Amino acid sequence: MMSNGLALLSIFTLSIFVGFEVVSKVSSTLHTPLMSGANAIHGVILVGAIIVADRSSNNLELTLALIAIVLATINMVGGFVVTDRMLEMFKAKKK
Amino acid sequence: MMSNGLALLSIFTLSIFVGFEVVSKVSSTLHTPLMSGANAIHGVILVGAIIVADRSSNNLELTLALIAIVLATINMVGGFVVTDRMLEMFKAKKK
Amino acid sequence: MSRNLYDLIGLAAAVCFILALKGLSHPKSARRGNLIGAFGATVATLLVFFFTGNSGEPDWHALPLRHLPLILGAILIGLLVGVPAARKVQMTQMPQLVALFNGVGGGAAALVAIVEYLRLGSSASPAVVIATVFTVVVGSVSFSGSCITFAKLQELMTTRPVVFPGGRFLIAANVAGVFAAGAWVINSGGNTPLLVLAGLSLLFGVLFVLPVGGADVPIVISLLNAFTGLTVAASGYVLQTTLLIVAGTLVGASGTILTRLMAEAMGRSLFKTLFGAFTAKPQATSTEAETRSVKSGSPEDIAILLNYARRVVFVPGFGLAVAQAQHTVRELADLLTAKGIDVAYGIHAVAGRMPGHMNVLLAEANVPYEQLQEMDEINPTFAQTDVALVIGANDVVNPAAKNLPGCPIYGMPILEVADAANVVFLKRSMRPGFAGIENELLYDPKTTLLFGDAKETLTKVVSALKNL
Amino acid sequence: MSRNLYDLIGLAAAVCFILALKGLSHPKSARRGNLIGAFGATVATLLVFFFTGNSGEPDWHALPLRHLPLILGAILIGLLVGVPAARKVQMTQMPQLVALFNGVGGGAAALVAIVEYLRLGSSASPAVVIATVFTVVVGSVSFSGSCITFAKLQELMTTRPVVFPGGRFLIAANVAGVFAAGAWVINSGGNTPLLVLAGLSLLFGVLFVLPVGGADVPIVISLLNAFTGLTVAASGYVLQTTLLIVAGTLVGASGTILTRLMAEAMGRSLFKTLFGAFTAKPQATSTEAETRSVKSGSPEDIAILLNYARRVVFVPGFGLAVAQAQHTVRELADLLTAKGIDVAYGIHAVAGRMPGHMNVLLAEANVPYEQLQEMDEINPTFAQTDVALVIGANDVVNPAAKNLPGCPIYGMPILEVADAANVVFLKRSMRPGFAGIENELLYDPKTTLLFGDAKETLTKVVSALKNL
Ligand SMILES: NC(=O)c1ccc[n+]([C@@H]2O[C@H](COP(=O)([O-])OP(=O)(O)OC[C@H]3O[C@@H](n4cnc5c(N)ncnc54)[C@H](OP(=O)(O)O)[C@@H]3O)[C@@H](O)[C@H]2O)c1
Ligand SMILES: NC(=O)c1ccc[n+]([C@@H]2O[C@H](COP(=O)([O-])OP(=O)(O)OC[C@H]3O[C@@H](n4cnc5c(N)ncnc54)[C@H](OP(=O)(O)O)[C@@H]3O)[C@@H](O)[C@H]2O)c1
Repeated sequence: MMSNGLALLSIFTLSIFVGFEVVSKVSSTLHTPLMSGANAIHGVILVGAIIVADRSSNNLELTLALIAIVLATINMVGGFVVTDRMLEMFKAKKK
Repeated sequence: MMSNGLALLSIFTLSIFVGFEVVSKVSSTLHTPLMSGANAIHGVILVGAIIVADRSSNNLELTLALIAIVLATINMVGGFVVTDRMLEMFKAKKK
Repeated sequence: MSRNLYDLIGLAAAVCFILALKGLSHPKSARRGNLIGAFGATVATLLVFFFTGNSGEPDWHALPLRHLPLILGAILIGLLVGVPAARKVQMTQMPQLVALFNGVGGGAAALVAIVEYLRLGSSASPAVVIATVFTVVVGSVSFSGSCITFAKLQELMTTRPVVFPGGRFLIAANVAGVFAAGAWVINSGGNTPLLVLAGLSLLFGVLFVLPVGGADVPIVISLLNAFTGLTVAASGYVLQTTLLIVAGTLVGASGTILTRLMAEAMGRSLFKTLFGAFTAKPQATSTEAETRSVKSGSPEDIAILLNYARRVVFVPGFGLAVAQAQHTVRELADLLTAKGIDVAYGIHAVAGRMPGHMNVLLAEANVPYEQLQEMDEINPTFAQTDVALVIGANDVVNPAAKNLPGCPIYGMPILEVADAANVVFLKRSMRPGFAGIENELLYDPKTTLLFGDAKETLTKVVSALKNL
Repeated sequence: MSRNLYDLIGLAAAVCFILALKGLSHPKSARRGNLIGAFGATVATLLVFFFTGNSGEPDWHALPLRHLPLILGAILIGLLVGVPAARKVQMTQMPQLVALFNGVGGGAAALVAIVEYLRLGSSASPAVVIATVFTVVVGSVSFSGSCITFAKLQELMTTRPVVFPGGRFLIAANVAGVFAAGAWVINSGGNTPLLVLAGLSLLFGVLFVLPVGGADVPIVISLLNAFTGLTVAASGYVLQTTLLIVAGTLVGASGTILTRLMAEAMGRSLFKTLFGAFTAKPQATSTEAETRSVKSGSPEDIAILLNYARRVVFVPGFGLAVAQAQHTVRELADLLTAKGIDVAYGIHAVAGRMPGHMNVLLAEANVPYEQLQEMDEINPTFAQTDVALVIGANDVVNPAAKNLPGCPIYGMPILEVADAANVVFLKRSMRPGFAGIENELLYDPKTTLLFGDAKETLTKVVSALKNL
């Protein structure tokens, strides 16, 4: 049994490698959609925002948490939608 | 805090991706050295063999563990040495 | 839902994100990749609404969530802002929007860490406080930095590097301040230090991006994107949520690589991009050229030129996007192809305002994929090309990138249109492009200029060609 | 040493393994990669000798290790066997050795799981028992399977697929038996079921590899290598050692990909490779050709042919390795180059007895890297080639791979030497190659045969050429 901290560190380290390797050969055509898609993925901070909203113990915390929720939702949903719009056009050329 | 099992599962999953991605573009020239090098890496089971030898509670267990140590050492050390020999020749051509 | 099941589904969502990035790296699977990512994010979000922490884990919530209506309301607001923005934005303004989305993400991550810090008060462990400091610093930098990149791209401010006397020292002081405030938070805790830290970090984001030249802005956006990823990972540590750690780290790592790849595509070193403005001498611009005469032509002249060519290469740039001329270009290309003329498009990696911009626009106009050629592919063929038709592009064909050391685009590989027998520029004026440097090629004897909005002039060329 | 430090160093070792695989995937960094891997493995091994478990974790040991002398003795024996074997093995026998090393690794992993299972007795958790069953099954299969591949490659037994009547049913019964024994172990525990399980798994390893044709053996070695990796990962779970989980999984995953890549390089589907023998009709061989006449030449004839060529391509194969003729080939190439003749080597991915075999041999002889060309590169150039000199190769140039459906190499891409103006074969007899199929090309009018050991005949060609 390893400690929780070490487990998280291992997960962190492995994730770095996965992130590096997965995109390392992307063609320049896809730079923008990839950036935009990755950008949408970190919108998953929404999960964290919801958690802290639930835990919030006073109005200041709640307000900040709700702002975080709004921002995170914009990041996440907007990011995926705009990426899809870009890629839709790429796809059109297949026809 | 996630459970130990889940942490190990996460580590396992991420390792799969790392393993997949890292070698996915290797040229056929390197197939043999890569196979041989990977083969040497799993010789690290030597660590496990030493652990069980230490823990062994009777002669049967100890004997099996010692056999495992011999085999694992052969795998690990022989594997790295033979891989190095192959690659040394590749390197010679740089001159 | 038990914690194990929760973590298992979270892991599945993390795998979705990996598959999303994998998919996004290949043209064929890019769209599916994005959808997989969206699916993972949706699952991860829904998960929180269904998970009850058990009694042993006081940090976790009982069902239903407290403040559920407010939370749902906030999500709704986010949807109402984000979705229309994403759907209605013009293709030319996409980079700004991505910058903004990235900035708000960084802001959200910083806020999450702040709220958790406020709540925990002095009960926060040192590791959590350090992670909080990191999140607040990087998240704030990402937020304010992204706002400045937005302002630059939207041309709310100059796209030139902004350098002012003493800027270097101001930045140094700012960095020192951030470190000091960070140490203050870690040592004494409390809310004031955190506020100071956030303020200084926001300032640093501004100072960090101001000196970056407009042409390098996408690189900075990509870098800030990676920053935001790391911020999310750190908040994941604060909240002990593996999914956030994995997702954030993935974005952080892939964003870093992507930034480097982008910088390479523009032929610039990452370090110079970020800190070049401090070390560079005042920028060289080729000003002497301005009094020289240029050769301009009518749409009919160009039509004749094209009609007798055997091979024509289109070089589209930002102006094509502004004029929304992609469909007209396509029409012209079809017309030429029908006449048996060989047609290709030379796509520079940084043509337009974001990497891959031209591919998107031309794909929108159903230009066949085989006709789109990248720089390395097309450059050797210009020698066999009769007409290079430069449509609303400037920097990407500017020989100053090779000849004028010290100019903002020096070192960037360009499309060698000068090798073609004839060069035609479609632009509205003699004004320079994004990087603000004169283009010698405009004065070259083999160059003809066709002034006007690209869409209008192209339409005229098309009808002239039909009448020949 | 505290558990945290132990795990931290273990993580560093795991990172070494990742970097090792990364390095091994690129020609320039391959050797460094292997050394990094060796470093990681050394660190990981030393680690166990310095770690004391604290009282809360009864599974961990006190220092010094119990049975320390025996453990060190066992390691010494391993070194004394492994190192000389690795250093002295001939390049032609490398694949066998890798197979053996892999097999003993699988055996070691199975033994580790067995010992832990014996020790824990009924106190083992269900998850651990399941992991043990997995380890024993896969480790035993890897062990016995590797032994059979060794026997095939060392030609201790036939390299042809071994299929016997009812074999399919025997395998099915064996698989069922393995499952049943596994269930037995999981349900009732105890030592007898485990022994039965191990025995049945060993048998399965034999039956699994027997029907594989010799040409496909390297694919199977690679697959078993991946298996062993997974076994190590499972033992890592049994022992709750993250390092083993990461290392084993890395090898399992990369080995799986590598197996697929190898199969692709040989133009075969993985599925067919493994199960082909059961579904295939009796193999087609082109026997009618045998009575036809062939054209054979003297070393002088060949020297004259080469002397007047403008371009010569060498196609080395397994026979070159057997004859150890690589240095002589190099000498001939230098001689031809000095005469202004264009020389290249056409390297088939599966020439020799392991992937990359020819590259290793030719690199050993200091053949310049630029002259080594892969199949896709060299095939289009045969039409401009005057002489294709096939040195101890057969299958890799055998047109049966294109023309003779059902033959063992059908579907494998070949080097199209038949496109060259002249083909010269250097071999000892009319015997077929590894796959055991006649080569029509030997009877082709443009083919000349030079019989004899490749090294001897080449030496004669070289001196004849010098005397011209
Ligand atoms: N792709 C990216 O990732 C990215 C991101 C940010 C910045 N950049 C930078 O942007 C530049 C891109 O180069 P580029 O050659 O594509 O663009 P550019 O150098 O900015 O040139 C655009 C040209 O289009 C003309 N134009 C504008 N509107 C027009 C219209 N309606 N009709 C006809 N012409 C019009 C402009 O001249 P007139 O005003 O005379 O018409 C201008 O010369 C590079 O410096 C690059 O580094 C690229
Ligand atoms: N590379 C791999 O990964 C790998 C692994 C396992 C199997 N294989 C299989 O091995 C085969 C490789 O094809 P290949 O063309 O390289 O070899 P091959 O088809 O086995 O042919 C080798 C030829 O060399 C001749 N030879 C043997 N010793 C010789 C000597 N001392 N001097 C001169 N000639 C000699 C043999 O003919 P004589 O007996 O008449 O001299 C034979 O025809 C393929 O079927 C491949 O699938 C490849």
